[in-house]
Amino acid sequence: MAIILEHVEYKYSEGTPMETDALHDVNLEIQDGEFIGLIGHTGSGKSTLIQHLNGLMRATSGDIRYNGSSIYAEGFSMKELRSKVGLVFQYPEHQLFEVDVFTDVCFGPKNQGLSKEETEERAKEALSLVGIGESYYKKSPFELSGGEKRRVAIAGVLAMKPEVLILDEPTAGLDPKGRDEILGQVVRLHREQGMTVILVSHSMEDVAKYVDRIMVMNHGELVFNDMPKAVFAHYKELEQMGLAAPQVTYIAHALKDAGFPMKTDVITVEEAEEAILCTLGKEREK
Amino acid sequence: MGIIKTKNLVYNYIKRDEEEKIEEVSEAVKNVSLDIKEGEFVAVLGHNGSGKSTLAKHMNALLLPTEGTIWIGGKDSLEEDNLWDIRQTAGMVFQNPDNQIIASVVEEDVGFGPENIGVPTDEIWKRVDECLKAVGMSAYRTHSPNRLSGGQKQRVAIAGVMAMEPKCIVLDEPTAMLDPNGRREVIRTVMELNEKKGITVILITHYMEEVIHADRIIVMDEGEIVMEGAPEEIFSRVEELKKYRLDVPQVTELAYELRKKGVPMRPCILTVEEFVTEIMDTYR
Amino acid sequence: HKLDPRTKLFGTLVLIAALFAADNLFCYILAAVFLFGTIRLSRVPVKHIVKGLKPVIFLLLFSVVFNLFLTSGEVLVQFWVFKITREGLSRSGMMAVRLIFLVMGTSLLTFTTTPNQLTDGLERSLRFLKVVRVPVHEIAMMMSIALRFIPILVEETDKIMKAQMARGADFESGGLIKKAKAMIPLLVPLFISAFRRASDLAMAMEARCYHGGEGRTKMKPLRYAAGDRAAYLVLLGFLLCIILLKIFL
Amino acid sequence: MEQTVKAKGRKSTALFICMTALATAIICVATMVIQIPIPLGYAHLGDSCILLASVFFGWKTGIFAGGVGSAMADFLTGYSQWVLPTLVIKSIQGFLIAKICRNRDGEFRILSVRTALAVAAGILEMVLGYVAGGAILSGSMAAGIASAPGLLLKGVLNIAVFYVVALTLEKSGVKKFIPVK
Repeated sequence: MAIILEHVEYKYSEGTPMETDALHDVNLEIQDGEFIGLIGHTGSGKSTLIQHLNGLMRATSGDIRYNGSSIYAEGFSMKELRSKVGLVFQYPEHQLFEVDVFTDVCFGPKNQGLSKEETEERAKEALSLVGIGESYYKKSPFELSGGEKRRVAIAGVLAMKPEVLILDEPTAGLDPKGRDEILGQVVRLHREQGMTVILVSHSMEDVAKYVDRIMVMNHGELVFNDMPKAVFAHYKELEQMGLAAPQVTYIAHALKDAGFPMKTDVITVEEAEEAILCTLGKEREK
Repeated sequence: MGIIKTKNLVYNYIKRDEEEKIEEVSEAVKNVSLDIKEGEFVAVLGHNGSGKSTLAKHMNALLLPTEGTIWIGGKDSLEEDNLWDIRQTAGMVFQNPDNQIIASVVEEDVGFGPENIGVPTDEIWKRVDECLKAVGMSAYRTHSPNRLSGGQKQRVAIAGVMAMEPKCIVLDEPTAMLDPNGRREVIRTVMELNEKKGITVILITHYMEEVIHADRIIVMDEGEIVMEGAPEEIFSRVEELKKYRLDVPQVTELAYELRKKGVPMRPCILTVEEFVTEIMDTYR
Repeated sequence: HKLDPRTKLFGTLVLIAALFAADNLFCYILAAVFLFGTIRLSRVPVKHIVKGLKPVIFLLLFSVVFNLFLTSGEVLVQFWVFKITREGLSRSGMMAVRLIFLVMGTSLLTFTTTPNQLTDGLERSLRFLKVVRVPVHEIAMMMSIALRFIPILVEETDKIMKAQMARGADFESGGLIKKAKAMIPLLVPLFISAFRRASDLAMAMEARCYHGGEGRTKMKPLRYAAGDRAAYLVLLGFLLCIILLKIFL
Repeated sequence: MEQTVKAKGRKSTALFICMTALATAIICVATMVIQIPIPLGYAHLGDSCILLASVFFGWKTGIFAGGVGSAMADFLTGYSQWVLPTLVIKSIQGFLIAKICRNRDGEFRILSVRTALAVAAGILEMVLGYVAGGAILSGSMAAGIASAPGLLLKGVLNIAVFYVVALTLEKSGVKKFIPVK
């Protein structure tokens, strides 16, 4: 089961002289249980792309298939799609609106038409997944700290039990502690619940650390779609797109250029450490 | 006395319920004493709620100390007459670029500060020209701020503060809402102002890579200053930084880990170049 | 086009006044000459101004039809219960022309003046109200801040709507109460965000030494140029003519 | 919002200006872009936002934000001939609502007779105002009256929206954040 995009195009203000390509011939496949990173500089079309995945934006041409059926086919329920493909927007805490945390999280499942008991069950489960304890349930969402608000907002989407979770820069504006907490919870969701996750991020270090596959958007086109190591090997091209590779990748290249024999496809601190120790170890043996 | 000096500064944040009764008193800043010299580039680190923002707002007299004293340009912020002098001495840039630009045209926004302090019209134009040039935004002077990127908006905000000709500029997480390119633009601009114009800079941030060029780093936790020193010194204490839930640049972490494994390295490596030299020394 | 916003504002007011005062053909001819003259001078394409008429077509038709059929007087044509009278014809014609001119005049102002210039113009023109303790400076300040935040809030509205739709919200269907309730997830976040923005912005303004209108200087002070003086003369002449025509005809 | 500036004994004109300006912008945006299909066309939510702003922020904000916000919406969407009538109608509306809903100590509750009266008066004034405005602009009373049913329906929807939103805002303790009394 998967999401498949075929020749998806999206044009703003089609038919007017202002016409601009926001997405250009995007083809991709997302398999169940994958952890995907989506990167691209601001305005590269990545936000537009993720809004297509749950039907909030409609492609001007091309097709999107969810679990085999076209989402643009007649009779396809967009509402159901939106509950299957959960989308957490940037700064999701700005959408909190209810009088207390618990009711806010109930909003999604309630819209799905679930019974009261089931709704509350879901909300409790979702809140525990993001590590919000019962003592918070009756608090006003506006009294929480930034990181807590963000977690409540994410729980609001999780409560709909999506099969695919898309997060648009979930760590933007948070401090390192908040960043680690959120990312840790997302990783847990992926590992323990087997949820398909698409993580939009500006932090190459985070992407390198967690994801199985990276998709790179530039000017509305999907330019890379590969394993992290393979994508970061193109670090010079990435730079031209206003992106970069993790710092350790640069270290590896700089070392190699200076005459230190080591592999350059390292993308995390651990890998780099291992590679350097390996070379140094060999040296000592000689 | 430096440009900013605090002595035993305490700020209690009072939370009131609907009937204005005191519900809770929390100490946001506890007994902070520091002295910042003119022309210095000081970075303040600490996670959310560590009191760094509260401290920053004291530097502009947006908040007044509950106990203790803060002098800005030698002026005590508790004396009401000093208010406008203080705000002219220490300008302030905030986190959200949208919520601090007042006018609908870039140049008018830069002129807003000077208008407030009664600078004559010709002089305002001169300052606006200069400041927009200093932050590299002259080409956008007649644009609407809504069309700019986050980094550009922050640079306009910086120009708006510069136009008041402050001696010191306090930036409260100016890059938190920006993408990596925007962050670089803003930090480069700030560093230039510090180097070329000798403006004292106090930069509050979560991003470690932004502070490696600072003259001094202050780490705050629970309202107190817990670490203070040059970047080399601070970043050599990786364990301690992690205790305060702060990260270090990958290169520093890598060097730290290698050192733990017995690779001879200097304790404080902040850039890729330094790292390469160190490793090559060992290797040869 | 390059006139001081105050002149344009005053001009529009004069036109509106003239149109409501006008009650005979000559007045209208004069107004037409004045209006088209200004349009020519402003170099705004007539096409754009005509487009501005679109939203009022319904009102226009309505008033024409009503006046046409329901004014009593000398019957010209009769058709079942409908009759068209001479008075009805002239009245509906006048109404139509008045409405069209009104819209054209005001849209001319829209096309040649940015809301900000208008705000500046208003602030200066209304300065005399300070005497009766109307806070003119604050009003102008509020207007320009509001104008700056309108596009931001439009974007934000769109974003909140989409985010709630992603959580299954439905803004379109259902009865009155359901529709009203559906607005909670949109309006509450919008207001909360406005509170946050307002308090941030106030802080940023105070940090930049904002302390009301006292002792402020202006980066772009408004100055009347020769063109403005000429425009005022024309306006006065126009007004005088209308009054004379009204009295003597 | 975590920390509002409350310097000792200094009342913040900047904060009042910004709050009112933002309320103005919200009213303008709600009038221009938030549209709900109802029988007899579309309803915008400008009026419910005027109700909210006037009730929560008081009469000064009510007059300014109500009048100017709505007038700006007319100006920006090309209904320039309505700018002046709107300015007058909506300013009075904001003033009426804010003044009626508060008791002598300047306090208000959403679920109270006062507020209900204020809301009804505000909407009634709006309907009458626009009927008169339409009559003057088009020069016929009939044209004005013909617009009344649509206006009334919009009014009712806006009242409903006002109540549900205001109650939620009141319960989330928003009053605490309002600096303007």
